[in-house]
Amino acid sequence: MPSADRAPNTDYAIETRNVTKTFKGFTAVDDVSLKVRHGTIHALIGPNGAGKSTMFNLITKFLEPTSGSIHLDGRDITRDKPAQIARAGAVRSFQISSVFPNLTLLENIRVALQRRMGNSYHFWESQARLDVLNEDARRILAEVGLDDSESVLASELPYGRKRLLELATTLAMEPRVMLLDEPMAGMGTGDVARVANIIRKVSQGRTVLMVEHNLNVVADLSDRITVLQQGSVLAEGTYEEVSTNRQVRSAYMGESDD
Amino acid sequence: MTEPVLTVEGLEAWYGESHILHGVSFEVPPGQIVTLLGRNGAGKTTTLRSIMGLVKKRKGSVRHQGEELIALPANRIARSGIAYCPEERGIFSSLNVKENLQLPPTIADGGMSLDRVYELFPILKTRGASQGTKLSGGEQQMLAIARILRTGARILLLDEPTEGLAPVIVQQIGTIITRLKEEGFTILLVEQNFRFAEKTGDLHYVVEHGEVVDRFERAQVAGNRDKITRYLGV
Amino acid sequence: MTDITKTEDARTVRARSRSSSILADVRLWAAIGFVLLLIAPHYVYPVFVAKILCFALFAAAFNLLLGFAGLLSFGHAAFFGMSAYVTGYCLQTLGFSAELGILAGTAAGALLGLGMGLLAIRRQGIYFAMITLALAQMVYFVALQAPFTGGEDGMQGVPRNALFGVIDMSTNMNVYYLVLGVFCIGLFIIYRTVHSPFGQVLKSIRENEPRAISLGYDADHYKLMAFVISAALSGMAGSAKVMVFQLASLTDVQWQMSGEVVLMAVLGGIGTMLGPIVGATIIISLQNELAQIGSISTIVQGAVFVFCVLAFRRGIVGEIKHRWALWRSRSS
Amino acid sequence: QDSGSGISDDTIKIGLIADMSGPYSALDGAGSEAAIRMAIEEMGGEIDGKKITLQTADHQSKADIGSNIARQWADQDNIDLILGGANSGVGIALQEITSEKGVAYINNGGATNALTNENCAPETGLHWTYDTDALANGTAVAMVKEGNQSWFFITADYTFGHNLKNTAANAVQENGGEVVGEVSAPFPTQDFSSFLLQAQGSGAQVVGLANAGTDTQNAVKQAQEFGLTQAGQKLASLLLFITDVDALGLDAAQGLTLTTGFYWDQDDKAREWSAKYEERTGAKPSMVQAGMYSSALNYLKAVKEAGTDDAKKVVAQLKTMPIEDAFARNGKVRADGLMEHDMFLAQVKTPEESSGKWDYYNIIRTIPGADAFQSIEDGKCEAAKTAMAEGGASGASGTESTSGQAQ
Amino acid sequence: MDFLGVPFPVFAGQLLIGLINGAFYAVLSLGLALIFGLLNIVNFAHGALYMVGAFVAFLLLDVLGIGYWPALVLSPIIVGVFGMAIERFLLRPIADLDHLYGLLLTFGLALLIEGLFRQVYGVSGETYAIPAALQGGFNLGFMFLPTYRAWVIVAAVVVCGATWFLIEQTRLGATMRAAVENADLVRAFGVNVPLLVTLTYGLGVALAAFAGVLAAPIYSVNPLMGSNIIIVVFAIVVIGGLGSIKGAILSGFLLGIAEGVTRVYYPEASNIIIFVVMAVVLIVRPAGLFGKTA
Ligand SMILES: Nc1ncnc2c1ncn2[C@@H]1O[C@H](COP(=O)(O)OP(=O)(O)OP(=O)(O)O)[C@@H](O)[C@H]1O
Ligand SMILES: Nc1ncnc2c1ncn2[C@@H]1O[C@H](COP(=O)(O)OP(=O)(O)OP(=O)(O)O)[C@@H](O)[C@H]1O
Ligand SMILES: [Mg+2]
Ligand SMILES: [Mg+2]
Repeated sequence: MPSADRAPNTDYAIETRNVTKTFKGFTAVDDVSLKVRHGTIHALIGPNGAGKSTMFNLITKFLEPTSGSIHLDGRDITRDKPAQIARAGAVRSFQISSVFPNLTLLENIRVALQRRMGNSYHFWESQARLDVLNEDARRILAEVGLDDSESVLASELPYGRKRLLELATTLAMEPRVMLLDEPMAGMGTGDVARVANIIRKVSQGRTVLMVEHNLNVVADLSDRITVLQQGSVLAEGTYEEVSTNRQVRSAYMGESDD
Repeated sequence: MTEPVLTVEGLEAWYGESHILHGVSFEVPPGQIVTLLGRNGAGKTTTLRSIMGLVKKRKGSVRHQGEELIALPANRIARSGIAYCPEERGIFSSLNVKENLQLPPTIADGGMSLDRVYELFPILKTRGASQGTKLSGGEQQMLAIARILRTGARILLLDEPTEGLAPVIVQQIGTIITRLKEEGFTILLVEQNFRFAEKTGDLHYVVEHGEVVDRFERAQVAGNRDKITRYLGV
Repeated sequence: MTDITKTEDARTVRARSRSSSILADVRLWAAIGFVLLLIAPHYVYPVFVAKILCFALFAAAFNLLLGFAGLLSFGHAAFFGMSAYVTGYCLQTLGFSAELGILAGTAAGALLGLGMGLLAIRRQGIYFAMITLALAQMVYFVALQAPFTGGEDGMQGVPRNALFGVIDMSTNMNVYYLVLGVFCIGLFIIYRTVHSPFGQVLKSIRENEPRAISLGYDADHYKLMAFVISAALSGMAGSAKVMVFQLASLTDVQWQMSGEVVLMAVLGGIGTMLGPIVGATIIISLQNELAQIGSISTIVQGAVFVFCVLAFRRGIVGEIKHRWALWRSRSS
Repeated sequence: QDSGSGISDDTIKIGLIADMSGPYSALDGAGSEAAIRMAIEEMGGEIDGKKITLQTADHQSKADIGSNIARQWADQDNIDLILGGANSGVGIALQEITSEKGVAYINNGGATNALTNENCAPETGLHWTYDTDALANGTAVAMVKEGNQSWFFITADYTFGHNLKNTAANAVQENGGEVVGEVSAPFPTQDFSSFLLQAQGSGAQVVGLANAGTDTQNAVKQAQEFGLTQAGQKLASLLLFITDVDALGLDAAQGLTLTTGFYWDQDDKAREWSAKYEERTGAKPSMVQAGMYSSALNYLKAVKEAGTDDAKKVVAQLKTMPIEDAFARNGKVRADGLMEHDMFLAQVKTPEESSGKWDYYNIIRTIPGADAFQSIEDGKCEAAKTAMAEGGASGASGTESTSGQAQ
Repeated sequence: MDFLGVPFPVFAGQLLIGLINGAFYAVLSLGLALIFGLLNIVNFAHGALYMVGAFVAFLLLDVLGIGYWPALVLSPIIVGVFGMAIERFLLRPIADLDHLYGLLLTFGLALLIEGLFRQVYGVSGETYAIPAALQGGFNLGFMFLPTYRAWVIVAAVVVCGATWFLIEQTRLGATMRAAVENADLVRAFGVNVPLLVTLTYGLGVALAAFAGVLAAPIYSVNPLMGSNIIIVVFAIVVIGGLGSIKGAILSGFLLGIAEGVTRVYYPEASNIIIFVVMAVVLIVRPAGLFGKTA
């Protein structure tokens, strides 16, 4: 992909303009304008049912907005298809761990790397052509600490490591924008810290938008936070700003401790 | 101590060829909230599923008020008075909220009426006609808990009811569980969130590599905080 | 739920990836097989072996789709049969030389595959199977009524035109070697496809489609392409069959034929290179034997189907591979 | 292959490729085998000390299976005569192979007239029992002559059906009748009510069914249900076997008009042989099974006469012999390979008329072979036409080698 | 009076005939949809079991002298029990595998059953008379309607309606639908799901047999009668939306009518029309007319 293509042409990596999504009369997302600056980690939080996952699906085009528009680097992607978004550099992870179970870790990463080679439709070439990717793939595995098990099948990994692998695959896409849906869900404390570290590390030079319930992680990682409630933006700002917001406290965090 | 309502002894379980539980043993006294703690993959969910008869290959002993359950099929186990709320919630997308609520058959007297359920979870009443899986994660969790309250089962197995929930909802769920206990339910709770478990549980078991490795009563928790963190941390 | 296409379990895969000599093995086996096939017609009735080769290619093409793209098509007879008609027409009416006739048939298979694929690829799993079945049935009715197919009588007495216009094809031997050539080319294309960058993406789509999409692959395009390749090669098999038997008939487009090819692949082993060939050999030999006894044929086929699904899902080759891998991983 | 005289391998090998399990199995199948064995036994099991053997196979109604068997028998077993092919596709395929391999072939039960027209192979391939021409012609001509002028055709929409219909429609028109309507029913069709309604609406005197097998059965049954015949219309089936009538039952089939090549009760000779056949098999012979007997018997006689089992010589010999036996009346093998013989116009009895199982037909009249079958001149067998032009009207002598392979 | 170039009476008659054929389609596709719904199996053996239904009616009469009316109840029961045995001993062991195996297994079963009947009864077909009470017909003015055909519509509508009510409007139906999604969990609520599955398969199969008995007096009772119709019914189920009960019933009737109309205007295409409709539906609404968009 030519690098000229990568030059941002607005301040925002992701921008939604007055996006609304209705499901059979039920408005899940209501006129949300979300702006995510280049190179920041942006968190989307809010009570259950606030519309976070829906927003996420809208941005990654797994859902079509009822109205409003969505922009990636200033380009209107409202009518694009999911695979196009991915090729444009915005890659998502799934709330439920999503790997290629019967491929080895190395192969998992290679699938992501392979697209760059532009020979994915070449059924007449030998797959040995893909061996040049091995080095890159190993480097990426090492980045998330999975380099010790490159020829293990993904299905044999424990849960936490599967999430790491998924993250690694996402990284292999060299995304400029990473969209992470509850990356810490279902992880033990140890894994949480580890993934948090990795996210911080890989966010250098990238834009990250994540949905997360673990407030410690959110506090620790994010530059900016948007709080959704009942489909609308309730508050936006840094962790300090948001966490002291009375409305947010009552709607989301609860009044008592924490 | 009173006679336990549920006794698990030497429970072993397999998924296909992989041996997951290597002899889990613990007891659940009546009217208490007992938690199973442990890291990811320790075998907590598998323990609950084995008790319910949902794991095909299993052995050992599970006794409910003296009745041996290990050889029974899941439906018979449920009929003996145990209800299970799975980790992934298991809301049916082909049924609306109300149908989801009414799905489990009554297995004993004394189940909650619909009105009582709605009182406990008002949101379910307002979304009664919408498709079950269209609810948000938290709403679904409430629906899943509410669903098993109607059956009349007195032992509830709850698998990570707080996973993926906003703090404010977690608090609500905590309140609900405590209330259920007060009404005389016996609850076996699987939790990752130790802070939550600590607040609600009366008795804690720690599961590691498919075995119960430790046991703490409510009073012992404060004194063993470091040890417990080590069990649950890295 | 286990996926039908993932009959190899983890251990098999691991053991295989461990043995790096596998490539050498493939070449060795291919060479041995090729030599055997070269001398076979001198010992076995050549038309019979040629028939097996045609169906083996057909089954292998079908298996490309089921075993490596995870799509069960129940309408592959449409490609096999339609191509047979097209080749027959080209040879008989247009006077094409043998290789052009086969090419025309292959192209027809590809084209029909594109048409059917565009419709069918929108759905997955069982839906896909049923849609391909129904679309193939449509093709059947067209073949039944279209004037050029000869309807119920079939297209008869198709001449075995010379290869490149010069090499005589009138003897069974020569035709056999032509079919052997076609078979080898077809099988090589399949092997190449499976072990290509394209094949790698296909595999990942089979494993986890949403994830593959999120990595930027238009899953449907890849599946469609696999479908077209499989259809083209099935067509090629049908064309070769016309050269051997000099006739194309409704049998070739009937849904029972679609079922037969599924049976061959399942019996031999889905997702293996060799399986469909073994399966085709067994089924064709069986039919040959049973031809003397008659109506038992469907009963036996039905029973084999039921038995395979119940007790022998890996198929013959799959089972051998599995045992071998187990044995190796145990002994290592 | 040595084409000298004498018996190859010192055996006369007959092969039967029959429909053992498919749609024609009742009228062909095991019964055909039994009929051929009767012919062999009649010859004493041998000819001049050379044994006669019979081997059988099931073509499963698939042309490629049939031709594969024929090929293998010709290439490996040195077969001398192949019988069978009750399925047009299989029949043509067998004729193609046998003429290429120089094996004698006699088709019984294949309806298509292509066997003695565009696909003819008169030096080796004969068509014995009946063909579409004889059936459709016979019925149509006879019925028009009886004053049934207006016709409506329900045609099975494939080559066979259209052939049948065209022949019948031509016959109707040539004899002063009129075709007031027709409909092409897809093949196969289970429900004919739509088409029957259209036939009913047309007001035609005769509804001609240009189809076969299960289609015919369903159409007849449903015509009864919709009261077609009660309302005065007549039903004519252009291809109907006695086994179809047996399956339908006389209740549904009564009054149907049809043409048949043989009826077990047609005369003493037929009755006598059929009784023997019934002893063996438990059923009366169909016209195909009787044809099998007849063709095998005459072939063997010709072998004996010619002193060789060389296909072309035997066929040439057959062409010089009158064919007259339990099956055939006034039969002769024509230059194009067709065995021309008398056909019979029959009407299905009412249940009251019938005395029991198999007593199904009233023979209304005999149709002389020359009227029933299409003439060589009108046909499309070029080889036969040239042979006739060269060798005179008496038929090809087999010495000329303008072979059927020229096609 | 003409209607679109065809005399109106003819047109009306054809519509009615179409509706009657649609009745068969509806009952058959309903059974398929039911089985698919709960077992996620495309029951390839459905056509064969339809045929067995007709044969059982024939045998009841031929061997035991039991007539049409008892057969209408007995045959579905007998075949239903046979179906339950199939489910219990053949389908259950593979229930946890990919559903394509179910398709393959039932395909093999279809071959097996059909082959056995061919072996024993040949393919020339058997006759079954229309019961005395339903012989004759009415003159509707535009056509002669045999009483038996009228009965077919009534019987089909009643059976379809009752089945629809059972599945969509009762607790039992809700439980079935839930079991489709997550059988384990429904079991864990105390429902005997395996029994439910067996019964459902039995019910679906019984519906096929019922259609078979309905068909026996008007079509030739023939081992091949099932394989001819089954693929058409598959297409109908796809059009209706796999697994949708309402879809199966309505599209059964609708396509019967569509076929009937085609027989007036372009009879040669009437065998293909349903597949053409299927192709169009797939382009416009991939999930089928009544299917949920995935
Ligand atoms: N269906 C399955 N097939 C094979 N292995 C499984 C399956 N489900 C769980 N496992 C394995 O069993 C082990 C125990 O899993 P289990 O779900 O009981 O853990 P857990 O303690 O509940 O963890 P978590 O906190 O993540 O829910 C894990 O190693 C897991 O990978
Ligand atoms: N496909 C759908 N059809 C109808 N309603 C839907 C659909 N998807 C989501 N909703 C509704 O939209 C609202 C927002 O759902 P969403 O999943 O976005 O919430 P969320 O913020 O991600 O919650 P959680 O944190 O619990 O996952 C919920 O009330 C949900 O019921
Ligand atoms: Mg969410
Ligand atoms: Mg768990």
